[in-house]
Amino acid sequence: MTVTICDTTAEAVAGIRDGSTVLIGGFGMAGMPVQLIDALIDQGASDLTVVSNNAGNGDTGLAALLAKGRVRKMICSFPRQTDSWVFDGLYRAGKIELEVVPQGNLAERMRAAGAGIGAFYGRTGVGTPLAEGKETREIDGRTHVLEFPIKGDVALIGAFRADRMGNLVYRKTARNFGPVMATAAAVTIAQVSEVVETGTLDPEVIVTPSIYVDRVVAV
Amino acid sequence: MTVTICDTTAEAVAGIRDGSTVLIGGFGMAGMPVQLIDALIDQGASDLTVVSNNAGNGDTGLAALLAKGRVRKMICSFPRQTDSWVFDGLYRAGKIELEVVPQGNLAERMRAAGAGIGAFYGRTGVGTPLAEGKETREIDGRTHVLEFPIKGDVALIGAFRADRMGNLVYRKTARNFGPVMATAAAVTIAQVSEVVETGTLDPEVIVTPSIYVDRVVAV
Amino acid sequence: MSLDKHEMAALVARDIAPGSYVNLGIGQPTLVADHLPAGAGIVLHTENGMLNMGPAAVGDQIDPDLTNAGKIPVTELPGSAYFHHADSFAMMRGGHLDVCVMGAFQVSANGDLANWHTGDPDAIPAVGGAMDLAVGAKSVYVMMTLFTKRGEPKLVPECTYPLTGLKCVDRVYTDQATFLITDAGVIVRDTFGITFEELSDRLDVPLLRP
Amino acid sequence: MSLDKHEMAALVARDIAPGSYVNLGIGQPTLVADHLPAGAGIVLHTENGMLNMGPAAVGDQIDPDLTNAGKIPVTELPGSAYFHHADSFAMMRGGHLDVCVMGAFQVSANGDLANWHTGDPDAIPAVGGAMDLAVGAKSVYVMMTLFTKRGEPKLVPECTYPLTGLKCVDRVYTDQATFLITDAGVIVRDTFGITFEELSDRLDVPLLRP
Repeated sequence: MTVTICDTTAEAVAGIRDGSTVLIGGFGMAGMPVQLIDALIDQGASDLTVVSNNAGNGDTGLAALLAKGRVRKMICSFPRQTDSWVFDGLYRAGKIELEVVPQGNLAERMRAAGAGIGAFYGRTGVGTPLAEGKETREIDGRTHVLEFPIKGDVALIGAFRADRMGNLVYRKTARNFGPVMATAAAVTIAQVSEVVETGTLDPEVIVTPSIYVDRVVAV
Repeated sequence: MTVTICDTTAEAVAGIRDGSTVLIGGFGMAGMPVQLIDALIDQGASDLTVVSNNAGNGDTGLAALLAKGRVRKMICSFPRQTDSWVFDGLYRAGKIELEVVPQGNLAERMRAAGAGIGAFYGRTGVGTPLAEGKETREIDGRTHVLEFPIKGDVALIGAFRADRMGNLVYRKTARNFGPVMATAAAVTIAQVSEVVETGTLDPEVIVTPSIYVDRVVAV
Repeated sequence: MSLDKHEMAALVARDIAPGSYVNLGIGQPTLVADHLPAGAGIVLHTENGMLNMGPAAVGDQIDPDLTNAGKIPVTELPGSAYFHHADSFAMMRGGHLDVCVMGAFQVSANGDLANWHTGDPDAIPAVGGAMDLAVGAKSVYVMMTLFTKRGEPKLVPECTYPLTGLKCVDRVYTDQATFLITDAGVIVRDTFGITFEELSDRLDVPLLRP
Repeated sequence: MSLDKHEMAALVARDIAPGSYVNLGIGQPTLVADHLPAGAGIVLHTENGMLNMGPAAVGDQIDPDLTNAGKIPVTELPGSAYFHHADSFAMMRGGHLDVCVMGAFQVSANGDLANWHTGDPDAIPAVGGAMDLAVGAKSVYVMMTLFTKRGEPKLVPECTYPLTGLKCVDRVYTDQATFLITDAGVIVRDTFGITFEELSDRLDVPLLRP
């Protein structure tokens, strides 16, 4: 359905419910939708499951959301960083659940959610604690682990430019998880540096087509 | 490994062995690597399994390869077309095997081959003759079919421009199967309209990164 | 009066909500594009890798690198986007298209679709993207004549032709009537030059009034 | 004399064939980049979505949108390409990278790798892309000191730390020796300031001469 170009980040995050699974883009701070997360903090949704590569950096963005106690569970590949003190504190205090997922499984499981794949067999994590209890299967003589999709109720992503239809382009390695998360969530909300007129982005270079984008806000 | 920029299509297709599985790009004639197929005909490899969306149009390209009797088996989604008389004749004469695969499974099974996915569950074809004999599984109350990767020994694809490293960009809907096949074959050979200096293609718009490309020839 | 194919196409077009993302199958469903209201922001998808496809190309617009799923040269509209086949089918299979419109040989009372193979042992099977659309689109609309040239109904208790998808069809637009396939049964929404009783008489499928 | 980390990095770099596509892990493996021969066409991959990554950015080159897997600002080289995370990991998991170089806590005699978790119950687990690289890269090279600060060997009969991958390591570059993990056993390729006999004595792993 047609994208909504929002005037404010508050409008962009309106209606996110308590208990939602929220996919949050970014790899470290690159591509992190900080203004949308700030708006989500103001909006007030709590008891969230957040899926993001990291578990917050410093005191802003995802770290600020965590600090407010709004997140029940983090699903990520790499929570522990030099500046992940907010998450570290919550985790050590037993105030947050953590599911560590290998980074490639995190990406591929979200792709599966977006692509209508019910489950897939991959080799990542075979024989490691992160595959414990998961179903396995021998394919071509190699052990594979069965992985299921990760779907989001909402995705918050950062992109570079949107056109007024909602087509998105990204910038350098800030692209990272944004395009995958956009496909995997029921509602995808993008913050961008600029909204341009429809027809000014080259159709050959669109990374996220408008079909995946529900709301856009320039920040 | 480093791409080889070939001077001739003969050089580009050298070494393709009898019995190979050859992925051939194109949707109808858009993106069809006609000159590479002509070179493959001259090169002489036979007993081929060809994976392509269609089974040849008119008398050129894939149709010409079929007419020479070099193809033992076609794996495709849509062999029957108004101008597929070459294939139609071979098929009715019992001179070629046919495996019809739904178009989305064809694309996704090649993606799986390129992405290290051992197998995946999808919903396409459930309850139809094309899923007969395949393993099924209920996931979230819906029946899914287990699908396995389609790998190529060689991919022949058509792209628009290459740089001297082998990065590729495509043009409009001629992109179609090229980028997926490039990931799914042991050796990927691309014909392009133009080879440009490395550094002249915008890194944001590369569709097939050089890692997937082994040989390039301008035609 | 029964509808001709253009009237059927217009009827389908009228039921597509503004802002929908839509895939139109090869053949008659393509005609729906001519009847979509301008300015409604309806975006056409073609499975060979494009969103916001424009009308058929004419004259100098014809570009062999820009075709639709039927290999007909088409045009692009402002805001279109190109993507490769795996991405295109991920879009279809992942449930992102609002509507697809396909032709059919048969549709069953519970929404099974048969539109890829007549079952004739001499026919060369060819499925294309039909099975992916059948399972992937949020709403599957079928557009067909209600009876074959020999007068056999195409809305049937159970399909006798090989299936494309199970319980996937939501609506059937025909020259004689429009049917809604629901959990409660087949509802006749509109009739064209035929009465509900005549329809009930000619079809072996139990019909419900709207 | 045992090697310092720069000498180890140079040794690894010398073994990377011209034209290879290579992923260098966070930490010491990053140093390998400084020793890759110019003009050999070796292309660096970073899992956050880039091929042909250049050296660390300095001064005005620093761009928060262009970082490596360690979140360090980097640069692009001519011929680089950006892609999203699923595409980046498809590249890794699909067997397209020629070499990855990672650090390790432990490597076992049959090539098991442990490099993501000490097993300390107080430690916060964090795996990143290590498990994907372990199963995906054509060759997995480990670069580590041979002994812990407390003198315990890190090349071991069986890993006691939680595993990253099974039978995935091909070579182990250490300050004391270079080891090839083969089906026949662990071959000592080079030694640095230590004899084969001393190595055999200090490690619980059966060693083979080159």
